[in-house]
Amino acid sequence: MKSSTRIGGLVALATGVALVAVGCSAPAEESPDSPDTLVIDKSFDLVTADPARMFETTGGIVLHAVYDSLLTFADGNAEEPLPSVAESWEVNDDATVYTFNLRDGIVFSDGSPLTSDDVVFSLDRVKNIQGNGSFLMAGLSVEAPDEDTVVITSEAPNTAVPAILTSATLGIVNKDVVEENGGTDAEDAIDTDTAEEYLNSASAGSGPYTIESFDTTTEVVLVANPEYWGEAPEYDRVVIRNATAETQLQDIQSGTAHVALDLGSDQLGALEGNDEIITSTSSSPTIFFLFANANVDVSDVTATDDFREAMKYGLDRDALLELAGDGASVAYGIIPNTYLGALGEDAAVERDVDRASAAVARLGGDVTVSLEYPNDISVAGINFGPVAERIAAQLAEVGITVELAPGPVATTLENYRNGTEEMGLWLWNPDYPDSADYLAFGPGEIVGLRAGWAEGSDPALESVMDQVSTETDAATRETLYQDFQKLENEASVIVPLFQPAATVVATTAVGQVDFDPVFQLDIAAIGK
Amino acid sequence: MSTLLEVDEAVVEYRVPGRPTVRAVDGVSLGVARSEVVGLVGESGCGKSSLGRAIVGLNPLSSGAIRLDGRELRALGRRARSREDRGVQMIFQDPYSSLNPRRTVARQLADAIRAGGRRPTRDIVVGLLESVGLPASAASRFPHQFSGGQRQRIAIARALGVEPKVIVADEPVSALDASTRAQVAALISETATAQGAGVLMISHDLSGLRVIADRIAVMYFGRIVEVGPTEAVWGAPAHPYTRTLIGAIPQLGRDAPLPSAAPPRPIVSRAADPEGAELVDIGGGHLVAAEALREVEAA
Amino acid sequence: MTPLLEIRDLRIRLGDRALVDGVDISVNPGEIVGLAGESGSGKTLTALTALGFTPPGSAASGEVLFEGRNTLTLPKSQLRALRGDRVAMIFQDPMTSLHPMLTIERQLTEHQLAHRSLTRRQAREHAIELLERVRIPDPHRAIRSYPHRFSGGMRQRIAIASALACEPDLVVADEVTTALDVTVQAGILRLLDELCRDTGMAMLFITHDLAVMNVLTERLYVMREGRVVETGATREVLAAPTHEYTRALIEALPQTDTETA
Amino acid sequence: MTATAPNPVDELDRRRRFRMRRVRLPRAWRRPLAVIGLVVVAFWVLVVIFGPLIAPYDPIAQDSARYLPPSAEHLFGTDGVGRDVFSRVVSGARISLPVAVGLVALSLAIGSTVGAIAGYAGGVVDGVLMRIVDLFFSFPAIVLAMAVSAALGPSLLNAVAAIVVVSWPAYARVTRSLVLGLRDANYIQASRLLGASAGRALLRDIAPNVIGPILVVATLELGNAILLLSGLSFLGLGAVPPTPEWGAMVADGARAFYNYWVALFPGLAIFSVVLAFNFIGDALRDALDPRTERAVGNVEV
Amino acid sequence: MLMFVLRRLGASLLLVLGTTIVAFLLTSVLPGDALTARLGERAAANAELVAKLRAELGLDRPIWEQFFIYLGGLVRGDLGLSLQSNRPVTEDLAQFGPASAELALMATVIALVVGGGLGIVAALRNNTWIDNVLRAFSLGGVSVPLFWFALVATSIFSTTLRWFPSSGRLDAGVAAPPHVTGFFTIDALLAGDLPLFGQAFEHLILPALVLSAPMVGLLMRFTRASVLDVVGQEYVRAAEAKGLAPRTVVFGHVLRGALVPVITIVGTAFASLLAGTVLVEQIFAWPGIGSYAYRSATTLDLSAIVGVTIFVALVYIVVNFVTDVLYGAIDPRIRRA
Repeated sequence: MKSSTRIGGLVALATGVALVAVGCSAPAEESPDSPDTLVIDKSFDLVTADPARMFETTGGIVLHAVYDSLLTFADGNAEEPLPSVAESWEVNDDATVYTFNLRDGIVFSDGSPLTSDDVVFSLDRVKNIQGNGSFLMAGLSVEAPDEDTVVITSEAPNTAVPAILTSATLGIVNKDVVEENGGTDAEDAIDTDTAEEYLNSASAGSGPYTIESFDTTTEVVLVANPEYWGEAPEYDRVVIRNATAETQLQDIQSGTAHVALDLGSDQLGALEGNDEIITSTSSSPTIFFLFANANVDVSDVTATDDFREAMKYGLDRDALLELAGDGASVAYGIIPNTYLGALGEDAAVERDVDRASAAVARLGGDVTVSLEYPNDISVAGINFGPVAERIAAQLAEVGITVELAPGPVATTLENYRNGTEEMGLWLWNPDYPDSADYLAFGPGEIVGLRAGWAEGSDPALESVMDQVSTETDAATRETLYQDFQKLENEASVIVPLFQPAATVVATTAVGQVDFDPVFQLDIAAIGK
Repeated sequence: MSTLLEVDEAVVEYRVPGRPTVRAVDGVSLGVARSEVVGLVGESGCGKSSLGRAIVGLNPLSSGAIRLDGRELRALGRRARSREDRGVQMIFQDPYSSLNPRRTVARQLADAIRAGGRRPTRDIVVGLLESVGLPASAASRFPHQFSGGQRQRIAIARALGVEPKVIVADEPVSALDASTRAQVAALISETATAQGAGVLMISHDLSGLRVIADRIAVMYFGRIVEVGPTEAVWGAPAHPYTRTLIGAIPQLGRDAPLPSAAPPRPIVSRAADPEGAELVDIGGGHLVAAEALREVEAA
Repeated sequence: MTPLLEIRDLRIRLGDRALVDGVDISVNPGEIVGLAGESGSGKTLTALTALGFTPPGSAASGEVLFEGRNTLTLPKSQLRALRGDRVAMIFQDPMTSLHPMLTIERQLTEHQLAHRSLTRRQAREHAIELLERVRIPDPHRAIRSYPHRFSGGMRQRIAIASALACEPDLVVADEVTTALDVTVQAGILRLLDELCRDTGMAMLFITHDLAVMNVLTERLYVMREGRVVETGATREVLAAPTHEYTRALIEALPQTDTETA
Repeated sequence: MTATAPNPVDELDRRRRFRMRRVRLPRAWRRPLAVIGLVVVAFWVLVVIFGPLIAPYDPIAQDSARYLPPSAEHLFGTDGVGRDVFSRVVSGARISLPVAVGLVALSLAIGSTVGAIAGYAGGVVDGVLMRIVDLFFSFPAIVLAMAVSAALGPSLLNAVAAIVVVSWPAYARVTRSLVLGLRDANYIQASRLLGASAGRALLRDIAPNVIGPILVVATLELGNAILLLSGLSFLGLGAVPPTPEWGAMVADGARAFYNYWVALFPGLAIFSVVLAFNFIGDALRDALDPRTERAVGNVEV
Repeated sequence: MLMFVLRRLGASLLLVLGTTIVAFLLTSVLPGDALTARLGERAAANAELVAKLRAELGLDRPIWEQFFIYLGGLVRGDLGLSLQSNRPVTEDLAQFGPASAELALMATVIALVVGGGLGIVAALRNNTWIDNVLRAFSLGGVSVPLFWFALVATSIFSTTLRWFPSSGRLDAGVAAPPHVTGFFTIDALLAGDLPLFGQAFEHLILPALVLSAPMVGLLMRFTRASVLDVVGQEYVRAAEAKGLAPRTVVFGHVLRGALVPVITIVGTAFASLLAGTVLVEQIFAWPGIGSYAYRSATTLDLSAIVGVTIFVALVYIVVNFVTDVLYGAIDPRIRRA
């Protein structure tokens, strides 16, 4: 606050703005008591409130409060799935058949009971609508032997199923209501399902809240679900507002908002010493990574081992970490530090300017590459811009000229997904809290392909990937995941940089609010 | 007397979309002979300026023709004006906007000399300046360094520089101070006629024209209602409008009365009364619109 | 007779330039006095001091006594009380001296209402009378109209009506016929002459046109470069000028005679 | 308010002579704001020329700690990646000013050519050209600029192109109205009567007389160009990092505005330059014929 | 008169059509694809799905065909579907348009009062130090980078002094008043909800003040010039010669005469406020057409971009029309026709 006051004085002097004359009534300040309506500021990436179509961060936060899934995570735990709609479950030895027993007495917000029919409908609908989250159901099929039981069968052994099922995309909707409003779980749901409009204006779930209003660009208002089967949430009304990190900082300082989700180290400095604010920092599973395209057709520079070596040893990860703020950590491997098989500090790569320079010299010196990144999004308050600028500065020291090519995500994403970026700076949020999700970074997989890393490029690595995907034993999986990452680091096509700190800022009236490693924010848990 | 400039049934119309067409010049015929000064007099809105501009080609004719030495003149187009057509030049009313503020007097005069087909030399420029009563030192200056009267002299010099056959002077003195008007008007008529050029002097001031014009044409509502030798028109005006015009002029003299205030009667258009609009010779080259004679008969 | 307006040794300086340099002029009640001169002679400036107008940044000395009060030193509020009421003004260009966006009614009544305790209706009726008096056809309709509906001569008549509204003792008429055609000018000159005779108001008539001066005014001042060079009964002065400048001005006029009138 | 009405001919004369006299520039400089503007612009021009000598640090080197407040060592503090803000502001002048000048020159060349042709030719040519100009005028410039920058990828060049596309019509309008006003001027007609062709009249007689007012517009537009350019950079659609462009620097600082120095100083730099150009342009405009005021003003928006 | 209106209307329609074509072509020939951004990481890898979606949105057809399909929709008042908001563009415009209009109108009112008032003062104190100070002030308004000014203003008045809320049109979670005009201040008044009006006004005032800065400058300069122009007119001298009070002269005669050019500039300035709203709305999180335009442009949301363009062109035309009507109301010479 102190420094802000000083800016005020200085700036008023500097600009000579005569606005002071325009007085105004007392500000809309909050009373110190707990507010009736909880206001959360979030930078929106909302598209829809239809769980079957939703697969965005903000949507996840909202729908987690509106729809219950079969299983869930709670209290900052991302390792052991907990019962939710399913009271208990069993799995066969080769992790292909999961049997769930549904909890008794769960009703939807309209009072009708939740049955296994609703579960089958919901999951099949996700699968057949072929939305962004449909891949979660890939290889899975659902059956309901009776009203209280649901059986999910996987084509291949899959230990990640319980984690996958916690996703808000797989939230259970009220079959009757959704069907009444045009919903279907038929095979051709992609063409025939028209329930989205309804689900964007109302809700058909059994979670602690229902949707009062939903606007993808301004705000979402939730009200407590009186029929909720669990413990009632603290706040009867919750408003989630779309705000940039800069606006969030203003809002939290001026008391306009109670919780701000996207503040990064750049903003948090302003809150130091502010005793009306409680910040809670924890590690986020988001991974910022850099890649050098391994496809010779895209670049004959970045596709070389020498370049990768130069990049690997030219980067100063600690200096990059500085930009990610307090509580961030260096990503030693691609798998986040709280997940099974994460690498420890012993896997750290120390910067070695000489070695990197030597590699550049072998390339003939004077190497120029282009680095693309999105410049209109920020995650955890971190913009890609400064990170890219620092990477460029570091690589410049070893003789690599990095030309920055930022762009709105709409344009940069296309190049990224087409695998045509020479170098790219991107991030990865887990689709579901399981290390299996990170196999995407292998050769021939989604992210690997974007880095021009074709299938068969690294047989050793790929054989580890094959093993781990069908392995059911946890200890073995841990070792295999570690091997996977070591080989990844060895190849250095994709270089994990850091996991940012995830900071949730709340006013004292609300109390401390913690980051949820799976859902980012558990709205119903605030104030408890 | 051989007619140098011949205006033959000239009609000038202004068309504005959505408004009725205005016929500013309604079938005017008029001639100017070598070394002759013809005064065209009329009040505001009578069409005298439209006619003047049409003669030099600045307004296109809707019908009729303008001939110079028997050769028809064309209105200004996109292309350069032909050497022959440059034989008519104009002196404008406003001495402030008629000279290019960014060019020296010498260069503007040189343009004129060149336009007349001569090579501009310093002697010719100085000669022109002297002929209009300006010192040779004026050549190197810019227009804004001169008074209104001096600028009008420069404009005259420019017109003379082309060695034109006819000069149309559109109210050349009305923007000047009273004491210089007579001088400048006389300068135009004297220098031009000395070169053998004819002058069409347009003015609202009949008494001013009377001094310098050989013949006077009275224009009213787009038509010439009376034309003839100056003394005939002034001494024995045949058209009622001419009489009103003369009667309205305040006079000097111990027993000068207040000028008569009888408002002039509007006249009908040529289309409505073609016969009345015809000019009839009443002797000695004094022509008057037939309508005037009708009234005399009626009276 | 006490002069209505008496200007004594008026000097107006703008910076180091003397615009008016020791002028004495008097106007008696009911008299039409002419002020002649070329541009820059200071005639307009001199006349305007009767209404208390002096150019911004200029310094005026001497006395301008209107009905015994010095308009050069009079407080602004008293000056305003004079203007439009006891002394009125008519301007050269009727196209610009009437406000194009206000009705004729407003322009004929606003000063009546400011100077007199009249109702709007009374002022309006008076305005209609005035329009009749200056011979505007159909005054009832004209009064609701705007200036652009009228020809230059008609506008000047309206401006004259406006000047007459409060029955002033003196009207300052500044080149009021210069912008008009001769036939229109003749009508205006007759109207002004008639009004002065009927109402007994005095007029200070400014013009550069000595012929106009000759037919209208009784007495004449000829100004040159800020000074009065010649004065006397108009026709006497113009018939037999004593000052060479006056002579030069007359000579510059086209020779006219009265034979044809 | 109390001014006299001088003799009409007098008044006409005085006004005209006065107008002509005022065209001479030195009078404009007598205005205090114009002097301030000139001094500030001269200052920035010096900065552009001697930038590298003035800047104490490499403007793109991340040598220092992040967010150091202003001090003797770092006059304007350091930014979020540890660069010296003072050095960046100084180097920024080398980006913003030349680019803005080039941009305005380009728009001016296109716009005034189109405007001159439309104004002089009149008729159908005028109609068609001015409808096109109208089209661009009613087009939301910023949306177009944003779309172009977004699609082609942000770069200073693309931003400049986008701004040129939306700014040339302003010059076309001004030039047209100026030419239209002059086309019927007596001296142009006199020149035509002397045998000058339309094209020659346009170039020799009209051009020298409209160039002044157009340059005034350009001076004022220079400020606008800098604002638009920095605005696009602020939105991330202009200059590419680590280019020290002022608008982009404000955007950097906006992220952590409590470290006010990061955004305040580049913002002040933009403000001072634009203000200075406007001071000069305004004085020049005053110095010219008051009639151009309206035409000039329209471009302003 | 009727012909005149019809001709104008026809010309306006042509303008809209022209704008549509230009906007459509520009956005279509530019590279980049809104679709990509909309698809999730995994779904984007599903080529079959992508092709299906493209077909659904008609993106696989030739451009002229797309254009005619679009025009067909346009005639029916259908501007297509916005990819970013996932709903009809018309709905988006109906929601965001009034928000921006409210902001722009408020800024215009401020500019008229402040800029017009100061312009009159500057003209009446022509060439004094007051004139110079006011002139500097007006040029300052035109010269200030709005995005920076907005930052500084929020930092002072919201964050530090807490006089004004920092973002949005209403406090979070407060329901908007019943929709009548879409202007929250007016709708709140219509609903008789004074506290809500107060709140809406409080949210409106700071962004409007910031947005008005260039317009204040512009209006001040124009009012000054226009008043100066009129003060030199003979009819003002005539009014003075009638002995009218200075107030009557200034307000009754001078201002009346000075109004037309001022109205012209208000019209053009209002229509061009959009550029300002893009930047100001970004910083004040104002859910208006400016932020919508920015989002549309950066996400290459074709329908939305064209929609915004048409919207702005329409505003431009309407504003022009309103100014024409105002001219007639003020100046009887124009009323003629």
